[in-house]
Amino acid sequence: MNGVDLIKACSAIGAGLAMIAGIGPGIGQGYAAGKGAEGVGRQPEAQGDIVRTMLLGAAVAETTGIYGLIVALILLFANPFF
Amino acid sequence: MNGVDLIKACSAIGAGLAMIAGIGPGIGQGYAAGKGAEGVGRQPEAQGDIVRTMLLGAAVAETTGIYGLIVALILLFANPFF
Amino acid sequence: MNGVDLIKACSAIGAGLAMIAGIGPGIGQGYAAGKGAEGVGRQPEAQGDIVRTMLLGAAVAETTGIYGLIVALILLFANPFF
Amino acid sequence: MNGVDLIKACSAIGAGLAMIAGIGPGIGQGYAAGKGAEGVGRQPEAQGDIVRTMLLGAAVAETTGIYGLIVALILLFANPFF
Amino acid sequence: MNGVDLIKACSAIGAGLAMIAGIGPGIGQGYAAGKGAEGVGRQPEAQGDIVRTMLLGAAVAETTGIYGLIVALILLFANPFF
Amino acid sequence: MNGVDLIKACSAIGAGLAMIAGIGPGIGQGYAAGKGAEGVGRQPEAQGDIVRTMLLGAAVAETTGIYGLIVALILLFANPFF
Amino acid sequence: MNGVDLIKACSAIGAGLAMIAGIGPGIGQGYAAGKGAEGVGRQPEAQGDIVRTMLLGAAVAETTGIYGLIVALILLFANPFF
Amino acid sequence: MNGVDLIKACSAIGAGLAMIAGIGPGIGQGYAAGKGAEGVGRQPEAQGDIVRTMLLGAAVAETTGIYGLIVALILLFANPFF
Amino acid sequence: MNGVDLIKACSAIGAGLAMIAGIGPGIGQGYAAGKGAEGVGRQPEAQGDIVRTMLLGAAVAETTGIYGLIVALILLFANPFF
Amino acid sequence: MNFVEQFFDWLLSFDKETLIYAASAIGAGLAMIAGIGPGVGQGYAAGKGAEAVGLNPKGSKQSTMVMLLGAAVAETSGILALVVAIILLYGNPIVNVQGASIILAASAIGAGFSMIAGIGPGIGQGYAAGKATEAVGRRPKLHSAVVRTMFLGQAVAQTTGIYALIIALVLMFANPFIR
Ligand code: NA
Ligand code: NA
Ligand code: NA
Ligand code: NA
Ligand code: NA
Ligand code: NA
Ligand code: NA
Ligand code: NA
Ligand code: NA
Ligand code: NA
Repeated sequence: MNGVDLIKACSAIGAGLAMIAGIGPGIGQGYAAGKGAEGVGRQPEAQGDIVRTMLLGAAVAETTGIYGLIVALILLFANPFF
Repeated sequence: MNGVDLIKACSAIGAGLAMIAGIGPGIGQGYAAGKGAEGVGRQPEAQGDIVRTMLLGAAVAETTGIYGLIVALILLFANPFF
Repeated sequence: MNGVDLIKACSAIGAGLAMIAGIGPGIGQGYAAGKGAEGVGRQPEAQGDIVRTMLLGAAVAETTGIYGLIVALILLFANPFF
Repeated sequence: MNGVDLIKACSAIGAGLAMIAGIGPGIGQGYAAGKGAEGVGRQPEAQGDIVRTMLLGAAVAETTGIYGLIVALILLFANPFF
Repeated sequence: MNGVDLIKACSAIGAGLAMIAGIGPGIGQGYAAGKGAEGVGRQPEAQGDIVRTMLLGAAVAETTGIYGLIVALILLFANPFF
Repeated sequence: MNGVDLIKACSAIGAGLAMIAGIGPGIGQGYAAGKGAEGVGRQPEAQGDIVRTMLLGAAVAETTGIYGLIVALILLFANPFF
Repeated sequence: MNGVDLIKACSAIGAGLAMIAGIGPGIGQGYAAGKGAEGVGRQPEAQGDIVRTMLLGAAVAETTGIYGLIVALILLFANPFF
Repeated sequence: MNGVDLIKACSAIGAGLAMIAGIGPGIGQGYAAGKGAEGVGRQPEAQGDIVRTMLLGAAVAETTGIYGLIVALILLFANPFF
Repeated sequence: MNGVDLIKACSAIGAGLAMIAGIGPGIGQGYAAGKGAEGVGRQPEAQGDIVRTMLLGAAVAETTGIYGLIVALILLFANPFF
Repeated sequence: MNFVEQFFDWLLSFDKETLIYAASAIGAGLAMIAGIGPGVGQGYAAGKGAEAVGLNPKGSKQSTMVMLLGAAVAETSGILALVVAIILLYGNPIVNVQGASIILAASAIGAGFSMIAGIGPGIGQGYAAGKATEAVGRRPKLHSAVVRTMFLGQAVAQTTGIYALIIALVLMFANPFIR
């Protein structure tokens, strides 16, 4: 076993850890989905506005999940350590 | 034991960690399901809109769970480290 | 101890970690169950629609728990590492 | 150290980790229980429907806890690694 | 294996850990998205103000996720330890 | 490998752990954002007061995230251990 | 490697762990911020009292985050172990 | 490395872990702060009673955070293990 | 290094882990504090009953935090393992 | 150099009892984390109880009783965790088992991890207790129907905590890895 192998092994764990960030957007966007569905049921005439706001807010909430994915992909495919 | 074995061992752990992201969509989509059921009970005439918004929002909330799955599958079946 | 043994040992841990994803659907679907029960109490005449929406939403919320199970089963029974 | 011993040791830890999934159904079903009790307090005449919906939803919420249990039992009693 | 390799290996894990901070903004911004969608449905005439406040608040909530990303990027690309 | 290398390696992990504090402000400030957006929709005439209170409260909620960042930066750039 | 180096390495990890306490005040104070913003929107005439109570309560909620910071700073700069 | 050094190293980690308890009082007291601020806005004439109850309840909620701090301080400054 | 040193080292970690239980009472009692403050603001004439019930319930909620403390103190001062 | 093998060699340099006791100390600490659940849940019940007696002082006796009853159920997983920790500390069954020390030590840690599941039932049952307290506070006459529904739901919410206990007991008393 050499040093690069250890780096690769720990990078696999690091990539897995980074994905855990995905818990956040999953919960948050699900909340937005629920509130959106509730709103559309109450004010069907405002459906367009509600869904647009929900999706805009969900896009903002996605970012940290994407950051986690990017760090994982860097560790996997563009690892600066070897 | 050689280095590739250590990488494989840690990749198995990394794959398991990545799946933990699935907590998020599970909670979020369940919230949306609850709000959808509530909405359909209150405004049965808006059932189509409510369910459609719920599913749209749930699809958005699924993404980070899928990211986690993809990283796990890369670690298992397309591991760039060996 | 040889390398394959280490891989198998860490795969057992990885399988256990992957199951933790099940926290999410458990919470989310339980929320949906609660909202469904509340809705049925309030609008008994809409029971069919409420329960159907609840189950549809719960099915969507189950997916990441299934992903975790699949990754665990792959690690246990179709391990690509040895 | 003998390799099978290491596999067994890590399988014991993996089994313990898999059970952590049980957090989810515990929270979720408890939420459903609370909403059920609330509903019965508000609409005693709908008690049958409320309790039935609560139990149906709780059964759905149990699944990922069962998955965790199954993976733990496999690791303990039907371990494919040795 | 030499010392720098160990530092690199642990930096990969540290980068993964830092990303976990992303859970927070994901949940928080998703909450804001849901409240924004609800508000827009109720007061469509105030849509501009609601969305602007939602985005301002979401920007504030993003910061700790960015801190985590910065620390991860420092560990990956500007590591002061070697 | 010498001792300073181990300290550096563990400092990288410690820095990553410290960032996890960021979950808190992310959730809390997102909640404030949601409540702010809701409030602005309901009382547009009080927008100034609402946004000011939201930002004041969010500033207070940021502190522990900053503490985590400071400890991480000390570990990275002003490490007292070597 | 000597013993003091191991103590220093683990102190770095301990300092990082202690900061995780910051999740709590972040969430709690953010909740207070949201409630404060809501209250100010509803009763602008009570703004002084609302904000004062919010800040008093937030100060109380900060303490455990400070405890974590103090323990981390002790581990870093006044380590009793060496 | 001798045995006392290992004890000291693990005590540093134990002290860090004990501080994590602080998440709880932080969230709980923040909730109390929010409810207190809300209450004061609604019933300014009851401000004294509200704030007193909030602080009494927050004092009770602080205890487990203090327990964690005490255990950490024992590990650091009055370690019974060496 | 002898065996008792390893037991002592792991006992320090175990004591730290046990304190994490304190998250629960901290959150729960803070919720009770918030509800108590709210109640006292609404029904000042029932202040005695409200505060008494809040404290009674909070005492019950403290128990598991005490259990954690007891286990930690046993590990530290009355360790049955050596 | 292979530090993985070095680490295991170092572990195996300790005698069996030492390794098991060291792991049991960690396992006992892990098990206690379950206490988060009852703490959150019972606190919720406490808050709902305070609210209920404020809204309906005449029904305060009944709502307080329901709060305590529901909170007692929510305590279960905290007690189970404490029992597992006490067994590991004072009646450690693992140390008397013939077998490889590494397996037995890991089983103590696994048992501790397993008990963490108790967070769920603790929170959930406490929520149910709070909602039942609220309902009884509003309509004390419906006391028995509400409490029955609460108990039924709490029983359902307990199952994953029981599963976890079973796995912990298997690891401690009927370890299948030792022949
Ligand atoms: Na974001
Ligand atoms: Na998403
Ligand atoms: Na899903
Ligand atoms: Na399920
Ligand atoms: Na922020
Ligand atoms: Na703060
Ligand atoms: Na505090
Ligand atoms: Na307390
Ligand atoms: Na308790
Ligand atoms: Na269950």
